[in-house]
Amino acid sequence: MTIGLFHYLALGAALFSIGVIGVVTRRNAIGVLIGVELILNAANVNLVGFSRYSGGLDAQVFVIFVIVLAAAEAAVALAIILQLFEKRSDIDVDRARGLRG
Amino acid sequence: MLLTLAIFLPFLGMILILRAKGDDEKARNLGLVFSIVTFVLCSIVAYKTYGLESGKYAAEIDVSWIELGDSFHVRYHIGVDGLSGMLIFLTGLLAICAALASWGIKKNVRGYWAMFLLLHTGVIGTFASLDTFLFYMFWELMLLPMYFLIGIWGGPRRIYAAIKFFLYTLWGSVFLLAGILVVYFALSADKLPDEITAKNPQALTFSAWRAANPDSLNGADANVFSIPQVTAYAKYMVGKGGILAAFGDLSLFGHHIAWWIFWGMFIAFAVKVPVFPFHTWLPDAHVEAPTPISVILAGILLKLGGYGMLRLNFPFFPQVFAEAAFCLGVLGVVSIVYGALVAMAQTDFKKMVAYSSVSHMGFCILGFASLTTEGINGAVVQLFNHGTISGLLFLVVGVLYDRAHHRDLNRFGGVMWKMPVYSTMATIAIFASIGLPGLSGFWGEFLAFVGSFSGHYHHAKIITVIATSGLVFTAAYYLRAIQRVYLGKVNPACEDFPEITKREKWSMLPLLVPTILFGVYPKPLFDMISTSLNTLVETVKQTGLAG
Amino acid sequence: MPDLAHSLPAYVPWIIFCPALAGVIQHFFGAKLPRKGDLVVIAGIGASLAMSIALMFQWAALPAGHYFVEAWEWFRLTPGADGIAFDMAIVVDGLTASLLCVVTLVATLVFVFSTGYMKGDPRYERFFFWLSFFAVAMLILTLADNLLMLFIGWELVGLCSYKLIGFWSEDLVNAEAAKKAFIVTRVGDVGMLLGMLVFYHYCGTLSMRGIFAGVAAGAVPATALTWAGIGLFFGAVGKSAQFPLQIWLPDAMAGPTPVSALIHAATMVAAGVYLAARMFPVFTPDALQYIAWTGGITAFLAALVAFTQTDIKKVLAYSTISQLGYMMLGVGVGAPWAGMFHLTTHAMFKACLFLGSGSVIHAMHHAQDLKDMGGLRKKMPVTFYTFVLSTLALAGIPFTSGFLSKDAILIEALGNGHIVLFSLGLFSAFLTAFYMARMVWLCFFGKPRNQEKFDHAHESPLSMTVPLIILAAFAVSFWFTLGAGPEDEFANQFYRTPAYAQEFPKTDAVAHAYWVDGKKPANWHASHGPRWFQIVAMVLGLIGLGVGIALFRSGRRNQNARILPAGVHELAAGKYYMDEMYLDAFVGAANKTADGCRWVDEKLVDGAVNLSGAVGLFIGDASGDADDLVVDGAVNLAADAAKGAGALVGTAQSGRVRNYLAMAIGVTAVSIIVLVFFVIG
Amino acid sequence: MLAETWIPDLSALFSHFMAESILVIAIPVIVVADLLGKPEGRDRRAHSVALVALVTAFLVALFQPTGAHLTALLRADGLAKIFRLLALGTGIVAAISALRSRDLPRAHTEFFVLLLGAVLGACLTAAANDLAMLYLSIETLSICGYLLAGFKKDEKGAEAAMKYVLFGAISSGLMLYGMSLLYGFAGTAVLTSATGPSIADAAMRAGGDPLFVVAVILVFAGLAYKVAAAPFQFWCPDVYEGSPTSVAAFLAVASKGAGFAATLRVIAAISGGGAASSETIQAFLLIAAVVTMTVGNVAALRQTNAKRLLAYSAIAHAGTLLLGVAVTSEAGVTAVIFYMVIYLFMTLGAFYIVSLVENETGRADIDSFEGLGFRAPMLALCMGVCLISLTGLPPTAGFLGKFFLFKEVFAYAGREGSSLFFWGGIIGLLNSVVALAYYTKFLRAMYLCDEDRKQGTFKFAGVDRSVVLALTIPILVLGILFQSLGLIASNLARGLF
Repeated sequence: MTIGLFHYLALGAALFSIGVIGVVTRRNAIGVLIGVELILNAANVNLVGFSRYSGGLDAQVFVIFVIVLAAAEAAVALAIILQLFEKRSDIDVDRARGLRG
Repeated sequence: MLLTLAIFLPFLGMILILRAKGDDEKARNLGLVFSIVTFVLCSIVAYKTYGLESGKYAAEIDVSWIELGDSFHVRYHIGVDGLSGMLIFLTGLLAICAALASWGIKKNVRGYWAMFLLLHTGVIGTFASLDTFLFYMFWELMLLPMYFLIGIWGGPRRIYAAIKFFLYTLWGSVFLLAGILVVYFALSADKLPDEITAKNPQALTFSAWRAANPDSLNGADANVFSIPQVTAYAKYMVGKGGILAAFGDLSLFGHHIAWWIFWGMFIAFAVKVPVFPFHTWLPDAHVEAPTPISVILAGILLKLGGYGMLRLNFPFFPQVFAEAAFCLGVLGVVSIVYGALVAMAQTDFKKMVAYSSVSHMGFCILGFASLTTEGINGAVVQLFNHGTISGLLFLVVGVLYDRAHHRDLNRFGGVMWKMPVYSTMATIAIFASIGLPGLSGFWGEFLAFVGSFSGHYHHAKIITVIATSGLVFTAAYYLRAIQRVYLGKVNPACEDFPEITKREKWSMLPLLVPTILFGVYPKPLFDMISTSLNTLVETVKQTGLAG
Repeated sequence: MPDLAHSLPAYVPWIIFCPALAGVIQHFFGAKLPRKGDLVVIAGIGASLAMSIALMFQWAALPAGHYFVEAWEWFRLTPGADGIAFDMAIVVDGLTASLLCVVTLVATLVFVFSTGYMKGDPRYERFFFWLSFFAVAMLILTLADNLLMLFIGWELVGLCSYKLIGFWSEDLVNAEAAKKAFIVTRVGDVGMLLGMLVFYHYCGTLSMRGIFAGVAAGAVPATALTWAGIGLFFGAVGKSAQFPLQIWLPDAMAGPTPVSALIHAATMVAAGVYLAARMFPVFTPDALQYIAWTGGITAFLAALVAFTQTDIKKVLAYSTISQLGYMMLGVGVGAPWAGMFHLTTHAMFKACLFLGSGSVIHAMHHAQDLKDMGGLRKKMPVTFYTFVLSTLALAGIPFTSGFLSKDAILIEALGNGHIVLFSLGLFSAFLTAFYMARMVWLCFFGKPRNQEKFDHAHESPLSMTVPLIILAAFAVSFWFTLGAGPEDEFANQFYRTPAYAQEFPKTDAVAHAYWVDGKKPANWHASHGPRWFQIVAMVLGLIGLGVGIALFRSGRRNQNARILPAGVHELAAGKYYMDEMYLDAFVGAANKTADGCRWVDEKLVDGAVNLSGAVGLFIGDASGDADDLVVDGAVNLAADAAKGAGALVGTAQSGRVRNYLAMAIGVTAVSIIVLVFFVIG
Repeated sequence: MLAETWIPDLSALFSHFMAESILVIAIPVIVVADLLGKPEGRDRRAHSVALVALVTAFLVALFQPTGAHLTALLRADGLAKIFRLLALGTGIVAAISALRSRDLPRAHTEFFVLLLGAVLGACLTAAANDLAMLYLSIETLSICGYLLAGFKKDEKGAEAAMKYVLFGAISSGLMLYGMSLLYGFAGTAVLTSATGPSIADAAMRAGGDPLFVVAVILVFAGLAYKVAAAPFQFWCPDVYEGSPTSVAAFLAVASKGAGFAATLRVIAAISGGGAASSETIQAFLLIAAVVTMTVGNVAALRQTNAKRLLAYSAIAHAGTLLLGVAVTSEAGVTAVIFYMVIYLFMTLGAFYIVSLVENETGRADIDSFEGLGFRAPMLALCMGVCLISLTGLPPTAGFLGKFFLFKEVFAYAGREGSSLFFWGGIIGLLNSVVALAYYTKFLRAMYLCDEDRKQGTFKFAGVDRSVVLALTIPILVLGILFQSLGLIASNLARGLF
């Protein structure tokens, strides 16, 4: 059977839900980042699907921008996590509870 | 021009005092000078309201302030009629007495006098404003100085009392703001819902009504916030759906929206009056405030509640007011009896006087509830007279406090033989508060009784009979106070009390004279207020529920 | 209807202004004036006396039923002729003229007496100031034409009695007595106020003319009229110390004796009877019934108590309550003229008795108890003779004014068919003679019981004895007695027709009481009545005196002797335990409810409504004294809500990022589901 | 078709986006300035260039023309102009505060580069009319924000940055997914356009489709994070407390402002035309607004740290602004813009004074304010004015802002007869009473403290005094002479609907 828009959207939705669950359950900061990447890529899949079946090429351009931004975000996030590791010698998200109340 | 000067002169004084580099003495004198000048201006303004026929305002200024879009015109519209003229005169009078009584304040005197004068700007502004937005603005402006005056210069629990006062009034004024906004929207509607026009064809929207009779109210153009125009419109719309006709018969939880707005605004003013359930801030504020501030608090701030009701609440919703007469009557009588009883159980002199204020203001509510000319006139005269008498009483307590540094009734005795002049003035004040004829306290209570006995709500007679019991309780707790403090053997603690000083005497005299003068000859008071109150009575009469 | 009203003679307002002026001068310059200003005050009241007498003759010259009236606008609420306005008004008719003379005469004599009695008192000038203030208030009350001015005079008189009873308030007993007097009379005033409110509600005005017109036109429904009548009378009960509000008068004796004489014998207490007589046309039959019975009961009960009193002034006080009961009885049985006539005569001889007792007390250096007296007739002859004359008048012995006025009441009671009240009155008359004889004997006859005080006793100075003599003369003055003959005696023509009563048709109860256009009403009784009654009354009086003298001649019985039957004596001595009953029934209950309200206020109302919790919370951690505040503000709904929600959000802010994310995404998911259903639904 | 949407004519672009261009040029200049020249002068050169750039950009932005629809991506209308000015103003104040504050280790080039980047992102967000452009500018703003938040080299700073980054990344992920779905519906990423197809037309067509509502909610999730509205407000207090005060100020005003500009555009596009789902979206916004307000106000009651308290107050004000957004009408937008401008002055003033107190006492909690009323009367007075305005009491502009916003809410309640909005308005007003309870904490500390705290002096430089005055005087002036700002706000809003 031929691959239609529906399949793209299904893949996107799947990726999205895995990403969200990953974000909520992982205790390791980097694990959370991976979850975030998954969500972003899910959106990309959607966009590519729509651009192929119902939209113009601007979605493709949008995807490229998203990929660039995802990279930038990952770089910055890792830098911050590194700094956290340097200060607390662990990157367990739950144990970083200095600020609360 | 005079009125704007009366309002903003204290503000100018505040700035001058803050900038003045001199020592405390200089700040005090400056404060006193400004208070006296304010008093002179207030009395001139009050005098100008004589001979005003109803609906007209003296010293009126109507300048545009904020113009936004088509219907949103907020105007700096101030003016004085008999009612506000009298209360502005009272403010001026108390300003002088409180200023003279403030010589005892030693802590950062400049801050005190600055806040003192700012408070007066707020109060006189509220009395003089004829624009609901401006009224609300001055209404909230005066909260801040009062918070600092109680908070910084008060007694041991001043912080608690100050914030409690602030929160209470602000909580109340939330409903006032909601009311003003809803009224603003209802009046700027361009057409009435069909169920209203079906029922009474001659119901008009505000703009249409304004176009219909442009000449009245000295031709000012349609302004949704102007109190005189809305009052006239409300009078026209009695029986035709009231001023919130634009909402049709939108009702929440079984009551029409006008009912909600009326009671919302009533709560805002009832907190100030104070009426029974909302009075608990008064004793704390009074006990903790320094003497001159509780003179102002009792003398003027309580009157703002009553004034607000007469200026905003009742004229805007005459229909709901007439229907709510019974509840008002019950609230009034509960305040009277409850206030008197709790006062009877107090040992702190100042707290007793505070609760007696709750009881005396209950007479005003009783008078309003009666919907009769005598009742409402009596209530308003009670507002003025209670101002002078309670101001005097707090000065009396202040004098004792300056000497004994405590206010416990049981630790005094025989002050009459040590300070005869002071004690005579105190006894006159107390008998005026008991409501003895020949002194000004009598007229308010008597006319409130006369009015409320022929009140237009069911059980009016029984409610009045219960209220008369208040007279006996008031006499009981005041006479017991006289007996414990002034009569009997001289308490060793009071052995060396010096007689009243010249300054203290001069701070009491401006209040003692009107107490006696208006007791013997109350005509000037009634001439001043009766014209502006009669318009309210006629409006209420139109609703058919009042005589 | 001929116009009966005449314009007021110009000098009448000055009757009030003279003592008022004297009072003002006394207040400001009293201490600095020669003799501390007592002459100024006496001059003031003297002028009023002269003008009153002139006014009486000028009124008498008017044709029967006419009166002077004048009104000035006091303040106006609504403009226009028929607008609501309250005015000051003066009316002068028979009642006013007679009471004016009585008040001013007794006042003048008491003022003169006081110069002697109060000599050497540190606050001498204050005493005279309050005396003149009292005179002004009493005159306002007397001349008032509308109930408002009458009420104002009424309360001011109450104030003066408070000030004068508590004149020596260095010791708290006097202050307590003054407070009791003021509060009990104020309870009565509340009743009167309610009566006035009923009249205002139905007749639209407080002026007597308006009220009489309203009642005549039937504007006031019958029950309301009864209640109004009883309300007004309740004011009189408070002021004239009738049952049940009579507890304050005996304690009022704590005041100086001239005060007791002036206020608590002659004038203030009589104001109640004056009010009842003036407002007589509006009383309905059952209101009159209530008045009559109150009067009768008070007369009888007070007479009994008089027997058990050892203090000379207390005996006179109870005798006054009893005589006032008589006057009320007179009004109640439908003969206001008899009541007023007795008021006039009683004022004279009771004032004389009180001043006599004052002179005795003065002589005995302020000893008031009978146990120190005895045999004073030799030491104080003038006081003794005036005292005996007045006692005879009080007992109702023929050829004294008391005989005529008391019998007039009894005759009217008999004539109008009140047999029970008549017999009660007759027995009280006997008791009056009896206890007066006891007191006179114990005080002036027999052996002196306190030798040391007896030796010091001396006759009072002239300034005290002259008023006694004048008053005693009035007690037995023949021109009263001369009236025994023809109907239109000079004495009681004053009370035939109060102002306005003439102009309006009467309710039936009133019809027989008034002369209309000079014609005598149907059952008008000559003041001396049937022959047999005169003999019975005379005999009863004499028997009373005789029994009294006989019992105490032997000297075996002293003032503590128990004359009344056993049970009755304890009851009477304890004043029927009404003081204690009032104390815990009313005063106790009021204090308990007051404390209850205070608890409610501090805990419930203050707690439930205010934000003391939230306020306390954020101050609590800053300043120590607020801690008890957080505890004391325990019951606070609004505050808990704010605090609770704050705590909830606080816990949510746990610091763990994963919690944040979980909550955020969870809420978003939930809202998506809800909205989707909402949109589909 | 491609050319038209993507390659605008450059000269018009420059004339309409002059301020942004200046920023774009300034960033590399700072980097170069840092490299060349003597090392010890490095920082001074960096921040002087940054300041000059910001100030010139601000001045230029004042006179930038509006109205020309240059490209589908950017819309240089009134809304963009006011929020651009807002962002630049906040940037200037943040820069000065950073220079003055001691907690930042020698604010050197990296800080200013990031600050300029963030300001640029904020300006572009306000002007973005295309989903891609919107995402791009929001991400620039956020990423610079993440790094700025972590600038304090202590454990708290690291933790704050970490929380900010994780929260930000996830919410922008959700937003992107929502945008992709929207793109699916509309077939184009342009929000509104006079000519071609746009998301506004899609909203008209497919408003009722549940998937469309899901997409809108997801996009709203991203925006709610930016604006710190419930349920995405958890990061706000922790990040504000952890980050340097000047950055906290920037986040509280500029990034929130940009967030609101974006929300206004998106909501206007979606429910502007009275689409079927606009009813439910408005109800959702109202509920979110009321929840945010109540959460912000109530939680603030318990705070003792000044920055956390101001964070919660920022959340509360976000709720109030959201209430204005929920009233999707031109008057509503006017009220939001007006309130936003006043919010800038109030919050920046408060944050700046907190940073000054932090410099002096080293701690940022309320107790360090003890006796300030007597030690530094002028500063305390300014702080008082800011607080009174934040509560919404009359003489200040805060009251007028609150009055206008609630006027619209009640007007809408009356017009639509919806009791939901009526009670929402009442709860909103009651919140200001609760607000008073915690704002007076400062007043109590400053004025009503006991005697011994009143001694001692409080030094702060002339610059600080002038900045504080520059921020507080407008509050009073606008409170009285309200007329001018009211007019500007109303004709700016006219462009949007």
